[in-house]
Amino acid sequence: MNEDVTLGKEEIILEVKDLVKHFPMGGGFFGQNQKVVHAVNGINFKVRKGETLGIVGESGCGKSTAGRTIIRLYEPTSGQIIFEGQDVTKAEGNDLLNLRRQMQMIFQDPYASLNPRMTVGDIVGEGLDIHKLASGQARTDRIYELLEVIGLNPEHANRFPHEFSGGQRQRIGIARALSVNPRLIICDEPISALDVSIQAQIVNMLEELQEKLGLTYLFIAHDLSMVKHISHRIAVMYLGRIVELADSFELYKNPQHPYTQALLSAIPIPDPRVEATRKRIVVSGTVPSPIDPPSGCYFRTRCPYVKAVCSEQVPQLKELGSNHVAACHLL
Amino acid sequence: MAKFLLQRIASALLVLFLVVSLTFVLMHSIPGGPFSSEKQVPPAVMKNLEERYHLNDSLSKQYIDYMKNVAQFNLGPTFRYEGRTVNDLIKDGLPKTATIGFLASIFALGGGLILGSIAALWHNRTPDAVATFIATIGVSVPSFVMATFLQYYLGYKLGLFPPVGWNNGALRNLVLPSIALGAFPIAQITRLMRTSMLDVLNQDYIRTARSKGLPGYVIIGRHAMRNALLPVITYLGPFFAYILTGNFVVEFVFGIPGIGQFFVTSITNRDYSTIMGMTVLFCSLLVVFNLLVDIAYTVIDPRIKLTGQKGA
Amino acid sequence: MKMAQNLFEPAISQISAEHINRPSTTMMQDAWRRFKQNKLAMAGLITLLILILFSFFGPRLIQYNYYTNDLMNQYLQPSWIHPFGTDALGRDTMARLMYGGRVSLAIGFVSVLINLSLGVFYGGISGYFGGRIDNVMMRIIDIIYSIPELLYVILLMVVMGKGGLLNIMIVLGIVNWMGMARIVRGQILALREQEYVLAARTLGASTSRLMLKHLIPNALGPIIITSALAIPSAIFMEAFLSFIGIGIQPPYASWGSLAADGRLNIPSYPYALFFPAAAIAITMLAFNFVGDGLRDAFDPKMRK
Amino acid sequence: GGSKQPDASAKVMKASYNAGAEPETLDPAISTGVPESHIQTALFEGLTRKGEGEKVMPGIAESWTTSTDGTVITFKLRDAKWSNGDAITAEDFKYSWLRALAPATASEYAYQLYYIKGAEDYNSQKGTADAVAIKVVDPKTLEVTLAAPTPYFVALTAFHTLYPVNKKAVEASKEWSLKAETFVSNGPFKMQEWKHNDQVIVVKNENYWDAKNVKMSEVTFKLLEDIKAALTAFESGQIDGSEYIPIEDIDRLKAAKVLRIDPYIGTSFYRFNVTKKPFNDVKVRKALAMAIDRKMLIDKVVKGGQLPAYAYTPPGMVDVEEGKDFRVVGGDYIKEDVAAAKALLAEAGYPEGKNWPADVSILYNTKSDNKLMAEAIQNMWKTNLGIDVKLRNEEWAVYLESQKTINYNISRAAWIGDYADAMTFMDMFVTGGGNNQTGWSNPEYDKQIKEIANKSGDQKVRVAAMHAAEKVLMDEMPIMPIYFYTLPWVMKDNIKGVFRSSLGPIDFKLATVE
Amino acid sequence: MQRLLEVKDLRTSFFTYAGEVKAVDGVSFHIDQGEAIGIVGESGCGKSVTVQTVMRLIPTPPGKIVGGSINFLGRDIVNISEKEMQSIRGKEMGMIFQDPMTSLNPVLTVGLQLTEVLKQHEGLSGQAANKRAIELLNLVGISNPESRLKQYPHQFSGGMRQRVMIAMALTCSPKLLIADEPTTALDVTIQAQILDLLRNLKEKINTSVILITHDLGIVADLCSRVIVMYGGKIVESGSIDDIYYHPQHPYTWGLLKSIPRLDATKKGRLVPIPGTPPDLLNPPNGCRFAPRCEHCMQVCTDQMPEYSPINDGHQVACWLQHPQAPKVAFEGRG
Ligand SMILES: Nc1ncnc2c1ncn2[C@@H]1O[C@H](COP(=O)(O)OP(=O)(O)OP(=O)(O)O)[C@@H](O)[C@H]1O
Ligand SMILES: Nc1ncnc2c1ncn2[C@@H]1O[C@H](COP(=O)(O)OP(=O)(O)OP(=O)(O)O)[C@@H](O)[C@H]1O
Ligand SMILES: [Mg+2]
Ligand SMILES: [Mg+2]
Repeated sequence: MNEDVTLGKEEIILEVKDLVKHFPMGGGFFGQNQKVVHAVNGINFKVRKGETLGIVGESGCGKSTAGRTIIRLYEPTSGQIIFEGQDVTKAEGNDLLNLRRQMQMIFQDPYASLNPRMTVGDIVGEGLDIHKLASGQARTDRIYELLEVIGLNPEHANRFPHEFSGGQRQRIGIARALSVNPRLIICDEPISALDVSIQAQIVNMLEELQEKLGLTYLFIAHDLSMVKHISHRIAVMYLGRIVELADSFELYKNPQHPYTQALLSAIPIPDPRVEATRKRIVVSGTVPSPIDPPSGCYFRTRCPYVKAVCSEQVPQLKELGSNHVAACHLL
Repeated sequence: MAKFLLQRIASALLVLFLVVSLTFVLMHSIPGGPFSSEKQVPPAVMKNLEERYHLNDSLSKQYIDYMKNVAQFNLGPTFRYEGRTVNDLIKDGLPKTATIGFLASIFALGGGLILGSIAALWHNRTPDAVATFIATIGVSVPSFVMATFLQYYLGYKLGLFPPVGWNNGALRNLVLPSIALGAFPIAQITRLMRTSMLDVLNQDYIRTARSKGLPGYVIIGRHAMRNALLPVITYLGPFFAYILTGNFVVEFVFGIPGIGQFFVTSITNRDYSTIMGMTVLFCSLLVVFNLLVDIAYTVIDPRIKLTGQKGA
Repeated sequence: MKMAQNLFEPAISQISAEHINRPSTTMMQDAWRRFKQNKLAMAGLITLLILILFSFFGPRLIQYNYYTNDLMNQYLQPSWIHPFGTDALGRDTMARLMYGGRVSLAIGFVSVLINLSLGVFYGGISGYFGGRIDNVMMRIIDIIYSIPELLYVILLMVVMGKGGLLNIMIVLGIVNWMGMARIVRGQILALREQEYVLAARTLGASTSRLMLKHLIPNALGPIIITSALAIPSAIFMEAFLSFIGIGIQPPYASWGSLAADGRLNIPSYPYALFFPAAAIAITMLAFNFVGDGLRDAFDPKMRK
Repeated sequence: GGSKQPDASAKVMKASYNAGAEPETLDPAISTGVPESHIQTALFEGLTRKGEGEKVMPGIAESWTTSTDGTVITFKLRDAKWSNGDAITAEDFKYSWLRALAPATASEYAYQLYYIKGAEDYNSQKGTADAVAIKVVDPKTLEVTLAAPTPYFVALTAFHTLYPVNKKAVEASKEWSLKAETFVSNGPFKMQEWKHNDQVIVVKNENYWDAKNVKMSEVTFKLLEDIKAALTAFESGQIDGSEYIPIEDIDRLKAAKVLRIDPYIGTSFYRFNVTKKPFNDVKVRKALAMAIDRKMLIDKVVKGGQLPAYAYTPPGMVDVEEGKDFRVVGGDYIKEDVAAAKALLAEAGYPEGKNWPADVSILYNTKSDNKLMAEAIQNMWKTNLGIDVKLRNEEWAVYLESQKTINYNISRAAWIGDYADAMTFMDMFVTGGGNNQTGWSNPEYDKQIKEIANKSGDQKVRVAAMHAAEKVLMDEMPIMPIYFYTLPWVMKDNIKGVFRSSLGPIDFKLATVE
Repeated sequence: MQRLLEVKDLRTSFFTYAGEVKAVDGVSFHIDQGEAIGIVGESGCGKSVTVQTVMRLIPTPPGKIVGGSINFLGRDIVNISEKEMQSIRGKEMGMIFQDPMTSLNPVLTVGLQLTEVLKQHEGLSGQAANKRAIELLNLVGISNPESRLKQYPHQFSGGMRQRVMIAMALTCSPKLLIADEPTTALDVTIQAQILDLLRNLKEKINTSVILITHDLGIVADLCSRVIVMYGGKIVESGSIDDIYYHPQHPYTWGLLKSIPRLDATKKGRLVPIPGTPPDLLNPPNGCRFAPRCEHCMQVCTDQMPEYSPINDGHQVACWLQHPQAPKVAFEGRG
């Protein structure tokens, strides 16, 4: 949890290269000239072992799609995902099963992410069954252990998800992910459906678990303050592309991309005096449709500093000092 | 839109083709033929008959010939009614069936929408129970029982309406068959309407409408009704196809000279071309009405666009 | 306003204990509780139980059977000896109604079981794989739906051999599965995008596991409702077959065949139609109310 | 009611009658059904016409003579006109009969003309039309040469297949018989309107030779197929008459005295499949035939005043002498006797029904009265013989197929005569006959029918042979007669003079409305 | 300033099969002309039910106003007829809901949904109503209002729909505007646009605003007074300075401590409020917050605390205010 982690020395656990995911729209009978949703449009990043990489961006910018493609819930359209030296996109059969032990996911909606027809014990134990990690008494013990880790009583194993509050359910989801001893957990907005006071519980728990188990997180959210709190580094996404990636404090202090700047200034701060003196950058308009995104820089339609070049060329990520990259023609 | 229509028509034709082919196979698989009769005719006569109706051709030739004819909208001669074609049967009977169907639709749709809305508006209270009960009666008795009761008690005993007959389509004669025909769908529409109305009444935009201080009738009539209609409309595709092709029981019991009877009699008579004709008719109506339903959707719900995406 | 000082002692708050004081209820129990609230539905359920008792245990309580003719006592009016009268061959109508109930209810249940297995299987596959497979499978249903039912009913009856209760059940099951398949497919299609299914997939769950543990159990509500409403439609279909004369073989009777026979009797012996028609109607009402009750009970929107 | 425009002048007489179903065709050469025969009786007239007491009355033919060997019949035609005013000539008959025989016409009843020399060959595409021995001597004289003496041929000319059709009309349009405008006929009535599946209206034909005796100005034939609905229509006054009375209503209608019961030449019987156990044993067949109570069946189940059938051919057909009935002369062959039946069954190896095969069933087609009868007989066999027989209900066409392929144990059957001679019943069971359908074959029977009765013009010889054949049939019992048909029907009291043939058709020619 | 709304001891319950849910349990507050107040609290604490009760929009059954009074412009509107209430709703009080995606009727044009209010309350003709609707759309910053009127909600983005909702609530220049989590469903950049708009409008047309949110940042941005609700009750209320800098209730402390701040300069752990919000079906005796309160005392578990005024306009319901209670102070944040 130190901010002065020397990133270079750390082992890279996940590398995403030019990842693209497009969704064809609908399944027409004759399948001709279909439209395509450009959900993820070539993203690159590395995740180091033991760190938390935050991904922020507005709704529909492809955060979940990126996360789900990395864990192979979706087949990538192109690009590579390398997890501990192994190409995830090519894994099949047992390899894939093994990968799925290493990578896990926590979902956004605490109500939709637990099967209402299974007991908490069975939900948490499902990974154990699938990977044949434990059975009989050992399985029960492990389930109790996991429940304790997330702060629930073992007797809750026989209860059904709907008897739990949102926060508790989210913790059950965490226990399920932990059950197979993963090394990387993709957290897809694990807190955005929860109340503020409960959010803190979950975030704290995730931080504790990371320390205890040496987990690596890919933390997806749209709440920048929470992402900043939990992440070591943050990637800002806009319409399927990463526009800026930097250490979290660096990003807050020194945002380079106009979108990041707008995003940061848009977040209200719960302090009336600070709030009263803040200068806001309010960007107009809305995110363009991913079905036919604008040419060149995707942000140019809303950017207050737009230039001619923005509509012609796709800006590439530029190094802006240690661990800070951004993609903008202005830089 | 044009592209969408073309695509729909293409896939409908494919479905139609497969339906016709399958029916052809099924039809020739069941025992008996169109000229089975209690008095066995001498072989020579049977031979003449088969020659006349091309039944001695190989099945594959019969199939190809039939397909060719259907492609020209010619459903062929019936085996039962000498000198008449299936097209004639349909031309004769369809308007009558459609007349009854029209009245039954008014009865079922009007009644169903009203009963369903009442049930939803007074959810879990007495009017709900009453409306649900009335509607459920319709699905509770087999149609032949319903038709018989109506005919015997309302028609014969009480003499309210003529118990039997078409009588050139005089309205008095059509009342009982229309009720009998509409009894089943009215119940289904009521139930659909009730569910969807309940659903709509819980929607946020109804709360918005209330927050604007609109009176109740505007909220129901303008804001709730159209949305609640959507699921009902889905039902209407098969419903109109069903009601336009008539109902054997109703036409049989009330002596309506429509085409509903052919769906059963053509099969029991092994009147091959009529069986095929009725199948083609029903299938086409189904396709057409489903298409109309999709179009109606776009009229009622602006969110839905006709695109080629959805398949048929 | 002076208060006892000990009131201001720190109390052990229940901070750490994650306490659930409500009794554990499963979804089913929850649905059942809501179902019990619904008076019409409960009345329907009780009626069904009574009908089942009437049909399956009733025959033990009466002295007549359903087949012995007594031509000298045909068409008796309802009386103490024959509460529902006798029929054209002097058989006790009540006994025939009881046996007819066995047949009709059995037809309802068994054909729905068949319908269920076919429909869930077909719909499950279609919904799970989605895309082109789904498209083709659904078109097949459209096609089957457009072919006159009677055609394959007769064919099936011929292929399966001579009448027989079991055959009718099977035929009706085979004829009616498309609706179930559509429902199941729609459910599975929606459920397979649910996050808990995705979660199971990230855990590496196999297709069969996803189907059996996650998808089908969660589609159970609509499946149960559809089944509850499919039972009356099977009974109805059998009645229609009886009406056109290819239903159950005598001397067995079903409510449908009794009503079809009774129809011809209406001017002279109206009770011959009345009793079986009433039995059918009551059963239908009961099933419909139970079905509606189930729908409300399983409706997630009604849950809070 | 049946009358649409009540006319003040009391002279207008109208009636409506339910014919039963939509006619498959009203072309007399092609039609086969009963509804058609009712309407055609009103519309057409053959060389002869049936009258009260099944008498053969002169129709278009004024008179006729038969050659001594019985093979040449010469008809003398009267001056009669078609409904369009054309004269009816002998040529019309020749044209019509050849038309019915032409293979291209594909008439199912073409065999009704097979009695004429050369007719069968022509119809079977083995001979030519020219070889058919119908000769137009002059416009008013028709000479027919028969293949073998056929005493009932003259009566047969009153049958619809032998009605004349108008050549001009027929050749003008293939659909001539479908529309009133193109429909030309020669009977007491002419076509006014045919609303498919609804009704056929016929009105008095002023060109009919006997028009002065036709009092009805209009008859409406309703085409209701549901007999229940038809009866309701009758009882509510929508129609004046109907047939095919549901047996459930017979008692009530009888009590109300509206039911009419007329003779009908037909027998209801059960076929046995003699090719398979247990019915390959004549004892079993006999035992079963003896062990039912036919009177009880009639009184309590079928109810229409039918006669118990203790033999095969029904009453109503002439014996040798005029006025003697073939059935009365022939007498009974079956004696109901449960004890004897039991003994026979025991002899056959099924004492008290023991060893009786489990899968024996009665095949019948879907109809309420067939079902009731089968249930009652099943129960009688059970009580009287201790044997269990199942019921097997099949849809009409499937049932016909099962019968044809002899794929049954016991099968419900019925035969309605085409003409009033015992031959219409007796030629059924010859070896290989298309309507035999029992697998039964007996040389003696074949000889009596094919060699003697069919070849002789001598009524004495013929009838004797047929009696002998019937005895063989009843001794062997491949079929079990149950009852002789009657025709229960209803007609309003104020309609008089309607003639009901024992072969089925109803004739409004001489009807009046009071 | 004139008192616009005075709510006293308001109680609203839902009667469900499981029992009575006391969603609002004795709530009193007021709002003056031109003032903006915020209501904050966790999900399910009764914020929405409170304001829906004020607008008499509670679904009945199962909901029912069990007690209290709502004094709006000098008259109690708890028991007036539905018809009278209709003339107040939309005219005197407008409301904006959380989810603009579902709060507009998808099958009616935006124009119709805007103008029907005008026709209803001001009896404007079609022409005049259209003109006013165009003005309104201009006011909320929607370009091309003429053509936009003919469009359907699905043709608008989320932020624009929320603008339409605001325009709709403002059509008749209501004296009171209630915004129930108006930005929760929106993206941050869009949220900023909407908040901007609200702030400008408030100044321009001088309506009173009740803003419901669980984001303390938004309140800090827009309101002058804050009401903190917990378990169907108000636990603390006061000016934003009071609540943010001198909070007195442990729940308010918890809320403030549990949220990370973007401007935090060093990284520390968040301090969550342990446990879960109370089940309003069987709420705890005594203080609703007691089971989760780290300063819980014996008295808290069985007696409801009274409101203690801290200063003018700032009051709190907590036993810690009792003179006999130990002194505990807010430690401030991270
Ligand atoms: N299965 C899918 N089929 C088609 N389009 C999809 C699918 N999943 C996502 N999309 C589209 O891809 C784009 C990116 O979606 P995604 O869910 O990744 O966004 P997100 O950043 O996670 O948004 P949110 O914050 O709302 O969760 C969106 O436009 C979405 O509509
Ligand atoms: N229709 C209803 N039937 C039963 N209970 C209800 C109903 N509406 C609300 N409640 C209950 O009333 C309580 C307060 O709900 P309310 O919607 O006011 O919460 P809120 O503070 O607005 O929460 P959120 O932030 O989630 O909108 C909740 O416990 C809720 O369960
Ligand atoms: Mg997402
Ligand atoms: Mg709320």
